[in-house]
Order: sequence, then C-alpha cells, then structure tokens
Amino acid sequence: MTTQTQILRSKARKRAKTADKVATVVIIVFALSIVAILLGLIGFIMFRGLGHISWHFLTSNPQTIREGGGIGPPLFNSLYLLVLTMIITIPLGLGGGIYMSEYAKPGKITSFIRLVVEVLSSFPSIVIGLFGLLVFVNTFELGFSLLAGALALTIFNLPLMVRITEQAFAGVPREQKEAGLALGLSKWKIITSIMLPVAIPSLVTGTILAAGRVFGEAAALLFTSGMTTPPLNFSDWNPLHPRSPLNPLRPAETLATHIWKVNSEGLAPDAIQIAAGASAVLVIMVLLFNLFARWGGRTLYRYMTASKRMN
Amino acid sequence: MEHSKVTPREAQRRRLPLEKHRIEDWIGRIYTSVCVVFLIATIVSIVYFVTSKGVATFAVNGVGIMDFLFGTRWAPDASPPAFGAMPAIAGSFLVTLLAALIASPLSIAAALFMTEIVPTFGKRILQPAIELLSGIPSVVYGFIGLTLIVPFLRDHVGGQGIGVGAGALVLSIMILPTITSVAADALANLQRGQREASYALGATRWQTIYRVVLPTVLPALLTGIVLGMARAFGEALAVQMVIGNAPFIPTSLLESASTLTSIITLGMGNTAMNSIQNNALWSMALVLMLMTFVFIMIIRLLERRNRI
Amino acid sequence: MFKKLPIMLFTLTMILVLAACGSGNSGSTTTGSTTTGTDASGEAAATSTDSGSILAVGSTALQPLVDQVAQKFMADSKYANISVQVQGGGSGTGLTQVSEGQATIGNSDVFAAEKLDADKAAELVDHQVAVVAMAAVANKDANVKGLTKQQLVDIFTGKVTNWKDVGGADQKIVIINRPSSSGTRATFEKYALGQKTEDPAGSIQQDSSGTVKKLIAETPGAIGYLALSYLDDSVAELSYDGVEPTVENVEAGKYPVWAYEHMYTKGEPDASTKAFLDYMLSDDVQKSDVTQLGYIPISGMQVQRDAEGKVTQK
Amino acid sequence: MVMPMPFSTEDLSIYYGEFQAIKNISMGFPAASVTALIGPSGCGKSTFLRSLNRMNDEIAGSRSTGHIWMDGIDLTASGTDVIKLRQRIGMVWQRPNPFYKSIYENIAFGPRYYGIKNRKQLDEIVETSLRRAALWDEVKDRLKESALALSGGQQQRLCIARALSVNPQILLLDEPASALDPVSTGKIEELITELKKDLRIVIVTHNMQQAARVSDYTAYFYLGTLVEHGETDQIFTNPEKNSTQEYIMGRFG
Repeated sequence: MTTQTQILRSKARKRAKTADKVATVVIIVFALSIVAILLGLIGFIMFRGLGHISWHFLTSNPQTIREGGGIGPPLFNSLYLLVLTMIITIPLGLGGGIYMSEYAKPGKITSFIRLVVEVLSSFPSIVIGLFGLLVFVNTFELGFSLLAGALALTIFNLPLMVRITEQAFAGVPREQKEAGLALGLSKWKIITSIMLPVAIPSLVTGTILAAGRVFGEAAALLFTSGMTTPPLNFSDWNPLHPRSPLNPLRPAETLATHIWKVNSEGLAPDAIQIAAGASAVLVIMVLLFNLFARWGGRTLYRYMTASKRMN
Repeated sequence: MEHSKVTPREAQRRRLPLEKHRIEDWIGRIYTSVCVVFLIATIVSIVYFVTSKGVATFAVNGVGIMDFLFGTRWAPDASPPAFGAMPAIAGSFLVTLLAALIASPLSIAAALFMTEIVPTFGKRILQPAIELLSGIPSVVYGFIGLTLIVPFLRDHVGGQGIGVGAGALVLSIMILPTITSVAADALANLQRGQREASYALGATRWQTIYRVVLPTVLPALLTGIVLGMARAFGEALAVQMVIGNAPFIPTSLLESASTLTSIITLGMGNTAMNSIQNNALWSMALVLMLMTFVFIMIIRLLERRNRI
Repeated sequence: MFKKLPIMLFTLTMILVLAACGSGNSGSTTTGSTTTGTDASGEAAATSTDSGSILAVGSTALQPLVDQVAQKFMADSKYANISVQVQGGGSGTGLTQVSEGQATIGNSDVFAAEKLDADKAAELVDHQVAVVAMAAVANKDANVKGLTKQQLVDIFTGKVTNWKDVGGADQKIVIINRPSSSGTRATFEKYALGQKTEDPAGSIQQDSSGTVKKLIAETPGAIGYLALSYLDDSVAELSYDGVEPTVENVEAGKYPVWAYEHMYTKGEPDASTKAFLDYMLSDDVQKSDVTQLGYIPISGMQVQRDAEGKVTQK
Repeated sequence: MVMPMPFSTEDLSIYYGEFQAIKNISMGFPAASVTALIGPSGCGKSTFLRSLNRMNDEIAGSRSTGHIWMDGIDLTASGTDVIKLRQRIGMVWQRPNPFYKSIYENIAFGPRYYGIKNRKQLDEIVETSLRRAALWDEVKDRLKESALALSGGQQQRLCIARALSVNPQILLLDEPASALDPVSTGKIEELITELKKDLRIVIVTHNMQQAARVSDYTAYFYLGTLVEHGETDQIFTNPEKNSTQEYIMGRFG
C-alpha cells in the first residue's frame, strides 16, 4: 500500500517537474519570439530603408513622377507639427495635471474628470481625425492645415500629458511641499517654484515619449493637416507668409502621411524605396526620441540633485 | 551693517503688495480649472459632434437603425442604396478577437518571463524591446504587413494573402506591447510572500505560476487584453492596407473583409459632407465611439474586481 | 442650454487659441474674393497687379497635376501676386468645400451632380481641365490580352470566376476593386461595364492606385483597373472590345473608358482664379505637364461628353 | 476671564474623520523658552505640533475644534489667512527637506517672496540666517552649490536657517535631530539653546536626554491627551503622575 502511494506520489512529482520544464520552455520560446519579431521588424525596416537614406534624401523635395524624390518637407513638417502641438498641449496638460494632483478633492467630480481623461486617451485616432475634419477644418475654416493637425494631435496628447503631469507631481516628496507651506508661500507659488523644478525630470521624459507618439500618427492627420505640402521657400521664416515653412495655416504632409501616400498613390518609379527609406527614418526618429527621453530625464535629475553649480 | 537692521518682517510690512499670495492662488486655481474645463469641453464636443452626425443617417436620411446595425449588405452607391454595417462591425470584432487570441499568450508569456523566470535579462532586453515595439508608427506596421506578411501568406498559406488573417496578424503585433506592459506591471506588483509560500510547500515554478500567480493577477491580465483590444478595434491605416476591404462577412480567414475603420478611411474623402453616404460613415464612427465606451466600462469593472 | 455650455466653452477656447495664432490668417484663408478688377476677360486681364489667393481642394488623382501647374504658375512673374494652394482630401471633400465656400476650386474626378444634391451642384461651374483614361488590368499569368464588355461585366459581377472561361489560363479570378465611393470605380462602371456592380464576396478593395497595381502584379489571377499613367510592365493591360487603351484611341473617341478631371468653382471664377484656370488650359500646360503626368490633354480630344454620358463629336 | 497667553491653545481637539487624535488640550508656550513635547509613538504630539501652524489643514478629512491664540488672534477662526500665519511660524521636520535649489536660493527664497528684491539685502539675510544656524563657516564658499550636496546634519541646519530667514516668532521642530548622527545632533541642540533667546520654540522629541538638555518646559502626551505639563526639571525629577514617571524611566532605561 505504502509503496503504491509512494510510487504514485513520485510519479506525480515527476509529472509536475515535466510540466514545469515544458512550461518554462514554452514561456522562454514565446518571450524570445517577441524579441525575434522586434529584431525582425527593425531589421527588415532598416535593411529595406537604410540604403536609401542619404543627405540628399533627407533634404530634397518629394517628386511626383520622377525618381530621386526626397523627404525634406515632410520631415520638416513632422518636426514643426510636433512643436506646434507641444506649444498647445504642454500648458493645457500641465494645468490639467496640476489640478488633478494638487487641487482635486476626492469625489464625484474628480472621478468624472479621471473618466474623461481615460476616455479621451482611448478614442480611436480616426474618430479624433474625423472630429478635427468637422470642427477644425470645416467649422473653424482652418482648411487642411498644420494648425488643424496640431489641434487634433493635442486632443490625442492632452490626456497623456495630464497623466504624466499628475504622476510627476505626485512623485514630488511631500516634505518639499510642507517646507513651502511652512515658509508661508502661496499654494501656487509652491507648485510653480518648489514642486515644478523637482517634477521636471519626469515631466521631460514623459513629454518626449508622448511627443514620439505624435510623430508616428497618421490616421488623424489625413483628415486634418492634409496630404500635401505647398512649395516652401526655406529662406522665408515669416510665419505670416503663405510660402513660409512656418506658416501654421498651410497644409502639410508629415513623414507618416507621406509614407501612406507614397505607398498608395506613388507614381514615382522608386516609390517603394522611398516608402522604405521614409519608414526607416521614422523608426530611427522614434528610437532617438526614446533614447533622448531617457537620457534627458536622467541627466536632468542628476543635474537637479547633485550638480556642482546651480542657481 | 546698516542693511542688516532692515529685517524681512519690516520689509514685508513696507513692501508686500496687497495680499499677493491670494492673487497667486486665485490665478493658479483659475488656470488649472480652465484647463480641466477645456478637457471636459473637448470630450463633450467630440461626443456631441460625432453623435449628431452619426444620428443624422437615421434621423435625416431615414435609414433604420436595425437595418444599419444588422443589415449585411453595404452598397451605399447602388440604387437603391443599402447601408448594412454588419459586415464592417463583424470584421472589426473578428480581427480584434483574433489579434487578442494571438497576442495574449505571447504577451503573458513575455510578462512571466520578465518577472518570474529571468528578471534581469527580461528587464534589460525584453522591456526596452517591447517599449520600442509600441513606438513604431502604425503606417510602418501597415507597410510591413503589405510587403512582408501579405506575400508570405499568399505564398505559404494560400489565398490572396490579403485578408482577415493578415489584418489580425498585423494587429496582434501592434497590441503585443500594450498587453505585455500591463501584465508585467501586475505581476511585478504581486506580493512576494504568496509566491514564496507556494515554493516553500514544494510546488514547482509552473505550479506556482499556474495555481497562485495567474489566478491572482487574472483581472489585471484581462484589463491588459481589453486595453489591447480597444486599440486594435480603433486602429485604421495598418488594417486598411492589408485586410482587403470587401464589404462582406468573411467566411474564411484568408478572405478579404472590412472593418469599421477601413470603410471610414476609404470613403470619407470621396463622399460629400451631409450626403447620405457620408452620414453613414459618421454612423460607423459613432459605433466606434460607443465601443470605446464599452471597452472602458469593461476595464473599469475589471479594475473594481482587481481591487477587492 | 446646460447641455450646450461645454460646446460653447470649447468653441470659445478654440477661438482664443486661433486669435492668438492670429493675424496671419488673412493671407492664406481668404479665398479669391479679394481680387482687384471684376472685369476678367481672359488672361489679359490678369496682369501683374492682380493679386489673390486660390485654394484648390479635392481629388487625389488630380492633385499632382494641379500641384505642379500651380508651382509653375506662381513662378511666372506675370502672376507673382497670386498664390495657389493645393490640397488633397478626395473628390467629395473638394466638392463639399467649394460648395460651402471654404475652397476656391473643388477638384473632382466625377461630375458634381454625382456627389452633391442637385441644387448645390447647380451652383457650381465646371471647368474640365484634363481627361483620364482607365484600362482593365490583369496579372500577367492570367494570359489574357483583351476582354469584351460582356466578359468584364461577367467577371465583375461574379458570374465568371475562372480565367479559362474568358480564354485565359486555368486560374481563379481575384478582383481588386475600388471602394464604391471612388471616382475611378464610378468611371469604370459607367463607361466600361455600363452598370453599377456589387462586389462578389472575397473581392479586394483598395482606394489607391499604387496599392492596386502592386496587388495585381503580385496576386495570381488578379484583375483590376488603373489610370493609364500607372500602367507599366509589371501588369498586363487589357484591350476593351478589341480596342487598345491608348491615348490616340481615347482622343479619337474609340476607347470609351475615360472621364474628365473637373475643377469646380462656385459661380463664375474671379479674375485671379480665372487666370489660373486659363493657365491650366493653355497649350503650355496641356502639352507638357498634362501629358507628362499621364493625363490626356483636353485640347486633343476629338469628342466630348456630357454628365449623362452622351458623346458628341467636337 | 484671564487673557490667554500670547501663544497658547485652548480646548484644542483634532479629528481625522471620526477619530479624535487630540483631546481638548489647553496649554501655553512662554516666550524665550523651549517647550518639549514627549510621549510614545502615536500619542498625538506630532499632530498637535502640526496643528499649531495649521499644517493639518493639508490632510484630507481633518478638522479641529477649540482655539489657538496668538497675540490675541484666534488662528483657528475661519477667516484666518493661513498663509500669513505660517509666515510667522517657522517649522523644521525630522527629515531634512531642503529645496532642490542652491544653498543661497534655499535661504533667499522666502525673503524674496516677501518682497525683498535688493541683492545686497538678500545677501545680508542669507549670511545672518546661516550664521544663526551655525552653518555659515561651512558653506560660505559654496553658496551656489546644490543644497542636496550637503551632509544630513548640514541640510538640517540649512532648513533651520531657511526657517529663520523670514524672521518667525515661533519655531516648531518635529524631531529635528532623530535622523542625524551624534555630532550633528549636538550641533542642533546647541543651536536650539542659542535660538531660544529670540524665539518661542516647540520641539517634539523621542529622546529623553535631549528633552532634558534643551527644554525649559515639558509636556507629556498619551493617547491624544495632555497628561502632564510643567517645568522640565520638575517633570524629570518629580512628576506628579505615575504614567509620566514610567514613561520617562522606561525611556531612560
């Protein structure tokens, strides 16, 4: 009897051990396959695209039917749109985040705002794009323009920015706030002069990561900033001139929409290479944003906490 | 030493502008409140505009809501036109569910790998890799789908390459990072004690994971999966490029089908505002928006369960 | 009232934002209405003193041409004070925007009456600037040189599903169609098939010519249709009822699958817009840019066609 | 009716939700003296200290009844300008919490906020405050460096200097030396003795020797009530209540 149970038990243990081994192998295989997918994707994009990237490619105008078109204006548009978006998003997002972290009292209204932020951040980008088309492009008569695009992207990034700010402020040691209070500073002064500098490293990291997201967005921009770029005069930097690259009311295709367009409408014989090259540039930009965000946050933090000279 | 006699207190009495701190707090409160009001106003106006446009199909153009939701014939330009959105709704759900089915085991395995098996390697290699994956723009995914996945499916699986399967594959890669990071967070937050108690009882790692870890974090894992599905449901360009866009309920995974988002992207520019064809697209956008609410409701319910 | 409050607040905030971004608006958003002289009798009226800004929105198929011509137009010192902006967005968007006065010119692949309500379409003035012809295109392995109208109808309605039934290889037919709202599809259905069709199950829809071409070239048994400018060696173009899809045949009125590219204005165009439209139709543009980009010059057409599809000799 | 002392509490109670953390405490703080608050953890002494400049307002769900008198004004009255009140009551915590700014800025921040813009005047205030906190000689050559680069003891004295920079009438110290090494603790204690000449000081401490060394009056708290309050010598040598005796003995032992 006892030997039988022993045998049974050791069998069970053996089975458990086998199951453990199998499961471990399966998990490792799955995890490694994710790494493989990533490496494969990045490798594929780079392999297809890197050969096409040159200074000429990065700076010259796209061509409709001839070979040798570049991505200069789309690249510029992407960056400029990012700047415009951030100019609108950062003040609004900071305000919203500070409200949530410092002013909001737990209750129905606060949880409602939290719901709003959550809903806003999960809207499909195409719905935001359509809203932008209806409201910014048509109702406000902005036309397909950088500004309309920036406003649509603001809707995207605002919830993110609010969350980043809220978390960054929540991460400020309570003692800092108390020190300010005990010194008889107003709440707003404490927020802007005491807490903000402490929160800045995580704010910077979060903001740059959010900015990277803007960079890749296309669906919302198809309906708001349009798919064309007027001929630009890169020596005219007056934002009020229609041909100035800085004019916020001109239409603009970004790198992401350019890829979309070249892929779909491209007449140029080297359309596929251009799409591949532009994709590689886009991915490299996103990578750079990631690295820069981490590096920037860390450097700032070190600078804020232990630097030799500061004021 | 003349100056030292001017104490801050005297200076304050002499110079402090009238209730400076009150003005400051007033500014701060107003500024932050305006930002919050802006947030709320944004969402209210999105909901308002999308709803009013989306309802026009039924209210102005007289299409029956049931005909729209459950009609299987989408032929907006035929005479008489038919506005059955069922093919697109079914397509959206189908690719979303398939993508979740493909991505969930992979993601959860990756999360387990990162937290339970080799945390150091996982943290150093896998986590950044996954974050990168989430940074790749969706048009690039579409491009890859069209140049890599579609020809591969066509040559090795059969069919046209383009179709539901290709769409689901592309989407599954896109939602991998979402599910993985939520799952990894949940696993990392799990108290060490439970796990150690299980090991102390002589359980193997898999037994511990299977019997202790997974049941505990199940609501959080489901939250991650629902978040991923929400993203898949709303994704437009990548899917549109590879799914084929035929307005039919697909009968096989290799068949061309359409989603709500793909029909909208294809038709929006080609139809004139306020025409019935255009309004029908807005109705689809309305369905998309309502689905977002449903997803968020599910997530909230899961989170509530998670908290208990 | 309470319900509308947030929207009002939102609008108010937006207006503030816009006001902050300010005064530069006038330069680019005012439509051509600010031009000088109302006497616009052709190109002569558009002297260098004329100024104005033109916004042309719409068809993505027509956009490369308008874009290129606009650049040339603005580079011409005669029109130095007129600025032209070209935006895509699709024919429907173009017609909506010109009809609502947001754009000066609405570019469209189809007659306005096909997209807009009759009364709105009636307000628009049609300027036909080029012709675009389409050819049925098949994957090379299908081994077919041409199809008759009836064969095409059978294929696109799903009656014929194998190439061998129309004289080709024994291969399943894969239809690469356009979305039903597409102008290209409307043209193809109207002039090649003579009827509207509904996609047989399993057909693929793509809006963009580039993707359609790629798919036809790669997918065995594929059939679709493309503008002549997209044709190359990777795909096989098919003759229609024995007529080759060539520019000559289109101009002579022998090959019927073609459509006008339209640039609509709301009412008669003002001086600067007229100058641009006239420039568009000048030999200078029609003989170089139009042909270069693969369209067929309007001036070369020996036939013309009205919105109902009635063809008459010029 | 006796006029309340210039700085005192009257029947003060603090609630966190339903829980009464401080129960009807009335006590005064004489000028130019140090009052030590002692008692076991959770006895309410820190809560009491924090209520004196109404820092408890920041904790959600807290409320108070009773009065805090300062020069005849009731600080708990609803119309009181809390921020102005805090400008007259300095506070230093257990863990040093210098701002993430330079040493100079840490001190100059308050006075500048109060309206002093003159650079020379600010320099003066920085120097005097640092001197009063016995930190001047150690940091005078590196005023532009980050305050976070200082050692723990230096940071704590910097925090005292920061509190002094706005010339408060009262200084509240919440276990100011418990996170520091013995040498730094010694310096802080010397500092307290020096500072009490111009200020009322209230200090919370767990260290009985410290209370005995630096304070003039001692108050023993237990479960939110004030058990005994009197001159330090008397409390330590001959307390009236047994529980005070036991606590003090226990802590010594």
